[in-house]
Amino acid sequence: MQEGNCKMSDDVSIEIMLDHYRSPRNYGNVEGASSQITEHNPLCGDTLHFSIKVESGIIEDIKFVGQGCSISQGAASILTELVKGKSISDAAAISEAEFLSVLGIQLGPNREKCALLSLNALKKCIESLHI
Amino acid sequence: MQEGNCKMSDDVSIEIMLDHYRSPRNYGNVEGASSQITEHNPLCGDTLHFSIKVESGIIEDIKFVGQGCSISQGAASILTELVKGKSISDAAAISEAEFLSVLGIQLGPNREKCALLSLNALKKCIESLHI
Amino acid sequence: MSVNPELLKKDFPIFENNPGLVYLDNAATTQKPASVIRAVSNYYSTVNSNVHRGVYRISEEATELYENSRRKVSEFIGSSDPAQIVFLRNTTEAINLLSYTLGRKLKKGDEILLTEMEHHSNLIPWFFLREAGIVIRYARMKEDFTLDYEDFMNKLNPRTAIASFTHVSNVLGTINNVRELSRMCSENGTTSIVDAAQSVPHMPVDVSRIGCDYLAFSGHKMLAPAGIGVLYGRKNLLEEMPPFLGGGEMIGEVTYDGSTWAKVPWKFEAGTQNVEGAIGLSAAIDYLRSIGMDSVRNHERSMLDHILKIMHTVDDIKQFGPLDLNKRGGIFSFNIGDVKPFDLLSQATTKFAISHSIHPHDLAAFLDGRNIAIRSGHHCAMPLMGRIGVASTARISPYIYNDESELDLFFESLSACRKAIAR
Amino acid sequence: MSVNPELLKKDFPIFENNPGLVYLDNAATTQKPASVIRAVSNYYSTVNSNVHRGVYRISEEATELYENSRRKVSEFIGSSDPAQIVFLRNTTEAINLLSYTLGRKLKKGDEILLTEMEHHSNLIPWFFLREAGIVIRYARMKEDFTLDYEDFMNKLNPRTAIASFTHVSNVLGTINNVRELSRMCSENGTTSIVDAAQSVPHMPVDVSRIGCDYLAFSGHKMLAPAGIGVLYGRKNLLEEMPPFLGGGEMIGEVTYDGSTWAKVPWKFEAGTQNVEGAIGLSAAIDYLRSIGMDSVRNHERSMLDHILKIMHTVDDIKQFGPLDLNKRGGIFSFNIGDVKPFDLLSQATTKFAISHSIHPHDLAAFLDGRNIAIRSGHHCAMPLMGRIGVASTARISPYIYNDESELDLFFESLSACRKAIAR
Ligand SMILES: Cc1ncc(COP(=O)(O)O)c(C=O)c1O
Ligand SMILES: Cc1ncc(COP(=O)(O)O)c(C=O)c1O
Repeated sequence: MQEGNCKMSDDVSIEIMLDHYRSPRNYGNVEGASSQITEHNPLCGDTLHFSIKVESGIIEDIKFVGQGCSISQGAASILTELVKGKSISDAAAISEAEFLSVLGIQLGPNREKCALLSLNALKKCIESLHI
Repeated sequence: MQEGNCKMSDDVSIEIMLDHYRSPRNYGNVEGASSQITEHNPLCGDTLHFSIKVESGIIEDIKFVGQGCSISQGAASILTELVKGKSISDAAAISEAEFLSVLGIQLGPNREKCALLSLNALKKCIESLHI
Repeated sequence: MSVNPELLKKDFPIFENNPGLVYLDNAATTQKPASVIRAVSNYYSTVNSNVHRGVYRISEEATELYENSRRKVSEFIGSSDPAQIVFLRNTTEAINLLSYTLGRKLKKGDEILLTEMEHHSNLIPWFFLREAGIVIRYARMKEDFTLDYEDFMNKLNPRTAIASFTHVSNVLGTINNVRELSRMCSENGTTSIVDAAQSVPHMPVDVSRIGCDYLAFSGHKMLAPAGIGVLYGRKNLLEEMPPFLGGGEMIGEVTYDGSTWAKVPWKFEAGTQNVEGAIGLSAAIDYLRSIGMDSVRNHERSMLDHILKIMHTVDDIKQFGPLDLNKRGGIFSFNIGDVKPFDLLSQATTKFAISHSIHPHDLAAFLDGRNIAIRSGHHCAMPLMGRIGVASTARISPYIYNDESELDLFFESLSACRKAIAR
Repeated sequence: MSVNPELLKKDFPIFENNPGLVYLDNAATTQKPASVIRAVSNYYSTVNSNVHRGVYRISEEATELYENSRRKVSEFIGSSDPAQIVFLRNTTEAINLLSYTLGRKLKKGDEILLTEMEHHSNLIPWFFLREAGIVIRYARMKEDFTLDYEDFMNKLNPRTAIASFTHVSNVLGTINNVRELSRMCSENGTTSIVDAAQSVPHMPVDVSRIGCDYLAFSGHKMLAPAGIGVLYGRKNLLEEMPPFLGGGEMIGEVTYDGSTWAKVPWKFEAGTQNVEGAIGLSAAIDYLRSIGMDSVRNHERSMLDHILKIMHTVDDIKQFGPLDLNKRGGIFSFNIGDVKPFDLLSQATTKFAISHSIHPHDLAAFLDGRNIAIRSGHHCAMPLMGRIGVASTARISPYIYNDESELDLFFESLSACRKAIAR
C-alpha cells in the first residue's frame, strides 16, 4: 500500500505487511484446539478467528482465518509468527504499543483498531483458556 | 422609561405608557361581570385579570387588576380605555399590529409579549362569553 | 443555472488549506463555505447571548436571528408555518424524539413499518420499542435496488401505527417516492416519517407536496455546522405530542408539584439552544438557494451519469444502486471483487484462496495517499450490507464543489490501487 | 495570579464590536474569546469531517481533535478516565439522559430527592417519572438561603433511589457542599447527581474529590460554543446503563432483528457529533486554565464582596442569597421593593396601591438603555421564586471580564432607574 494513509515511516514494513496479507502464514484451523475465538471490529467488519493449542503453558500451535483489510489480516498473520512457541504469559503481556512497533507502520487512530484487532482477539483467546 | 430598550420612536408614547402604569385606569373588578379571566405570561410572570360586562354585544364595563412590568400593566390600562363602549366584535378584531401601533413604542421580540398579554387576555375573555 | 464547481470551491476555505484535496465523502458530512463560517463567528463577535428571555439588546437581536433561521428553514422545505420546525441536534435526535414520544401511545402487537434500506438512525430508535411488544417489519428492496412498493403496501395493515422510511438511501442512492409512500400511509391511518438526511441537502424538498407527517434532516450534511438538525412535524401533531426532553425554555408554568408546557415548537427545545448552529444553517440555506436546489440536483445527476459511464474502466468493479438516474441521488457505493461477509465454516475448511477483491478500507487508505477522501465500511447500515451480500462497501458521494476531473482522477486511482494491492 | 478584566476583555471580540457593553448575564451564557472562535473556524477550514470512521487523513485528524477534547475535559474535572466523559448538547440533555435511563429501573414508590433550589432542568426530567408512581421530595432551603443538610439527610431513606442537586444555585449563588451530599447518598445507597452548570465554569471542580456518581455541565456557560455539554459518570455505572438515543456510532453490531451497543462513552453519543463544539470547549478550557480556576473563583468572590458592600446605596434593595462569601458563587439576585406573586383576591379587593417596587423587567430595560445587560425573570427556577416569595427577580452574574467599575456603574444606574420609574 505504497500510498496508503499509513505515514510510511518504513517502506519495508509495508511490504512485509502486504506480503503477509497476500500470503498469510498459519492460515487455517488448529485441530484439537485448546481455545478458539471469533472477533470482529463492528466498525469496519474486519473479522478474525484464532485457534490455539497450548501445552504446558506454551503456544504449541496457532492458526487464524479471517476477512478484512490488509492491515487487519496482515497483522494477524504477523502475530501468529510472533507468538508461536512463546509462553501464554509472554503472549498475553504484549502491549498494544509493542505490537504496533513490531508492525512498524504508523497508523491513524481509526486504522489502529484494524491492526490491534488480532492482538485483542488473541488475548481473549488466551483468557478463555482459564475459564 | 426614557432609557429603556424600547427604541423610543416616541417619547410621548413612553410618557403615556408610564402614566398608565403609575395611575392605572379601570383598575379593579367589575361587579356582576359577564366574563372574567386571569392570564399570565409564564416567561416573565406578568399577570393580568380582566373582568367585562357585556350588554347587547357592547362592552359596557371593563376592569383589570394585575402585576408586572410597566409595559404589561400600562398596556392593559390603555386597552381598557380603548375598548370600553366598543362592540365585542370590534374589540375582538383588534390585531396585534394595530394594538402595538396604538401603544406607539417600538419593542423587541421578547418584550412585545409583555405588551400583547393584555390583548390576548381580552380576546380570550370575549371568546369565553360564547361558551 | 448550472453549477460551476471550480468557482464554488473557492468559497470553501478547506480546499485552500488542503491543496488538491478531492473530498468525496459528502454523504457523511459536507464542507463549510466561508459565508457559514463567518455567520457563526460574527454571531460570537456581535450579539452572542441567551435567546427568548433577555430584556436587553443583544439578546433581542439573537432571538430575532434564531427565529428568523426557523422561518428560513420553514420556507426552504415548504412548511406553511415556522412553528412546525423544531431545532434539534441532528436527524438521529429527531427520530429518537419521535420514537420516544409516539412510542408511548403504542400497544403490544402494534407494528412499525421500515424498509430494508434504512440507516441505523432509523432502525435503533424503533428497536427500543420492541421491549414493549411492538413489532417491526421491513418493506423489501428489489433486485434493482429500488423499494418494492407493493410489498410496502402489503405490509401496511390496521396494526401499522407508524411507517418511517428514508427519502434517499445513503448507501444505494435510491430515491424513494416518499409522496406515494406518505399517501399510502395516510390512507391506512399510519403516521408517516421521512428520513430526509440525504435529500434536503441535495434536491428540492417540499413537505406540503410530500404530505408526510414528519420529516427530519441534519445541518452538517448541507454546508451548515454540526450540532444543528431539524424535525418538521404537522403543527396539530406536534401539539398533541407529549414533550421529550424536560428543562428550561420548554415549560409553561412550574411548581414543585408539576408543570405545563410551552407552545410548539418551543415545547421540544429544552435547555439552552444551539443558536449559532441555527444561524449557520440559515447561512447555508442562503448559499444553497443562491445556487438553486434544482441546479444542485442536476449537477449531482450529471456527476452520477459520468460515474456510471466510466466505472467499467476499473476491472472487477461492482456497484450497488439503481441504474435509472431518475431514481438515484448522487451516491455511488461499490466494491472491487467480492467482499463477502465472514463465514467461518467456508473460510476455515477451504485453503486460503487468492481472490481479486480489495477490501474497501484498503481502497480508502490507498486513495487517501492520493489526497482523495472516500468512505469505506458499513455506512451505518449494517443490515443492508447483509442484504446486498457484502461485508462492507466503498462509497463516493460528490457535491457541488466536485467536478468530472475529480471523478476521472478517482477512477484512475482505483485502477492503480487494484494493481498495487490485489491479492 | 489575579484576574485582570481589562486585559482579558481585549480577548473577546464582542466587546470591541459593542463599545461600552457591560455584560452581566454570565450565568445565562458567557461570551467567547477569540481563541475559541478561532478554534472553531480553523476546524472548518482545515480538517472538518466525520469522526471515528473515515479512513482518510482529515477524518483521522478530526477524530484525534475530538478525542483529545474528551481527554482535556476529563482532566479538567479530575476524572480518572476519558471514557467517563460523554459529549451531549448541554446540562439539560445530560439530566434527561439520566432520568430516562436510570428511571427505567425505578419502581412505584421509589423516591427521588431534589432540593428547593433547582433549575427547571433538574426538575422537569424527574417530573416525567411521576407517571410511573415515582415520588419526588425536596430538601428544604434555610432562611439564610443555604441548603438544610439535616433535612436532606432526613429525607434520604431506603426508598431514595436517586438524589440530584445543584452545585451552585443559579438564582441564589448558594454553593452546596456536594461532597458532603454525595457522601450521604453513597452511605444510603442512593445514586448522586450533581448539576454543575454553575460551578465548573467558575471554580475548581474535581469529581474524584466530590465522589458523586454523575455530574453535568454546559460548554456555553464557560466560554465555549452552545450545542456542547458534558455528562460525567463513573465508568462502571455508565457501562451498566442502557443507551438513551439510538443511531449511528453508538452501536456494536446491527441486524434487522436487533443490535448490540458500542463501548462507553460512545454508547451514549448517537448520530453525528458536534465535533466543532468539543474542539471549542477544549479551547475554552485552555483559556480558563491559563487564568487558573482558583483565580477565577477569587475574582468572582471579590466581585461579590464589592456588590454586597455597595448594594445599600440603592434604596429599598433586597437581595436573595447567603451573605457568607465562602458559601456563595458570583451570583446576585435582587429586587427593588417587593415584587410579590400575583394574588387576585388581595389585589382586586384593595384599591390599587402605590408601591416602591420596580418590576425586574423594567429594571433590565432601563439598564439596557445604558448598555448594561442583566437578567430579569424567574431564571428557570419558578418553584424557587414562590419559595422566596417573589414573582421574579433581577440578577447579575459577573465573570472574568467584569470589573468593579462596571459594578459601580450598575448600582448608580439602579438608583437612577428608581428615580425614573418607581410608582
Ligand atoms: C443550575 C443550572 N442547571 C441547569 C442549567 C441548564 O443549562 P443548559 O440550558 O445549558 O442545559 C442552568 C442554566 O441555564 C443552570 O443554571
Ligand atoms: C439516511 C440517513 N439517515 C440518518 C442519518 C443520521 O444523520 P445524523 O448523524 O446527522 O443524525 C444519516 C447520516 O449519517 C443518513 O445518511
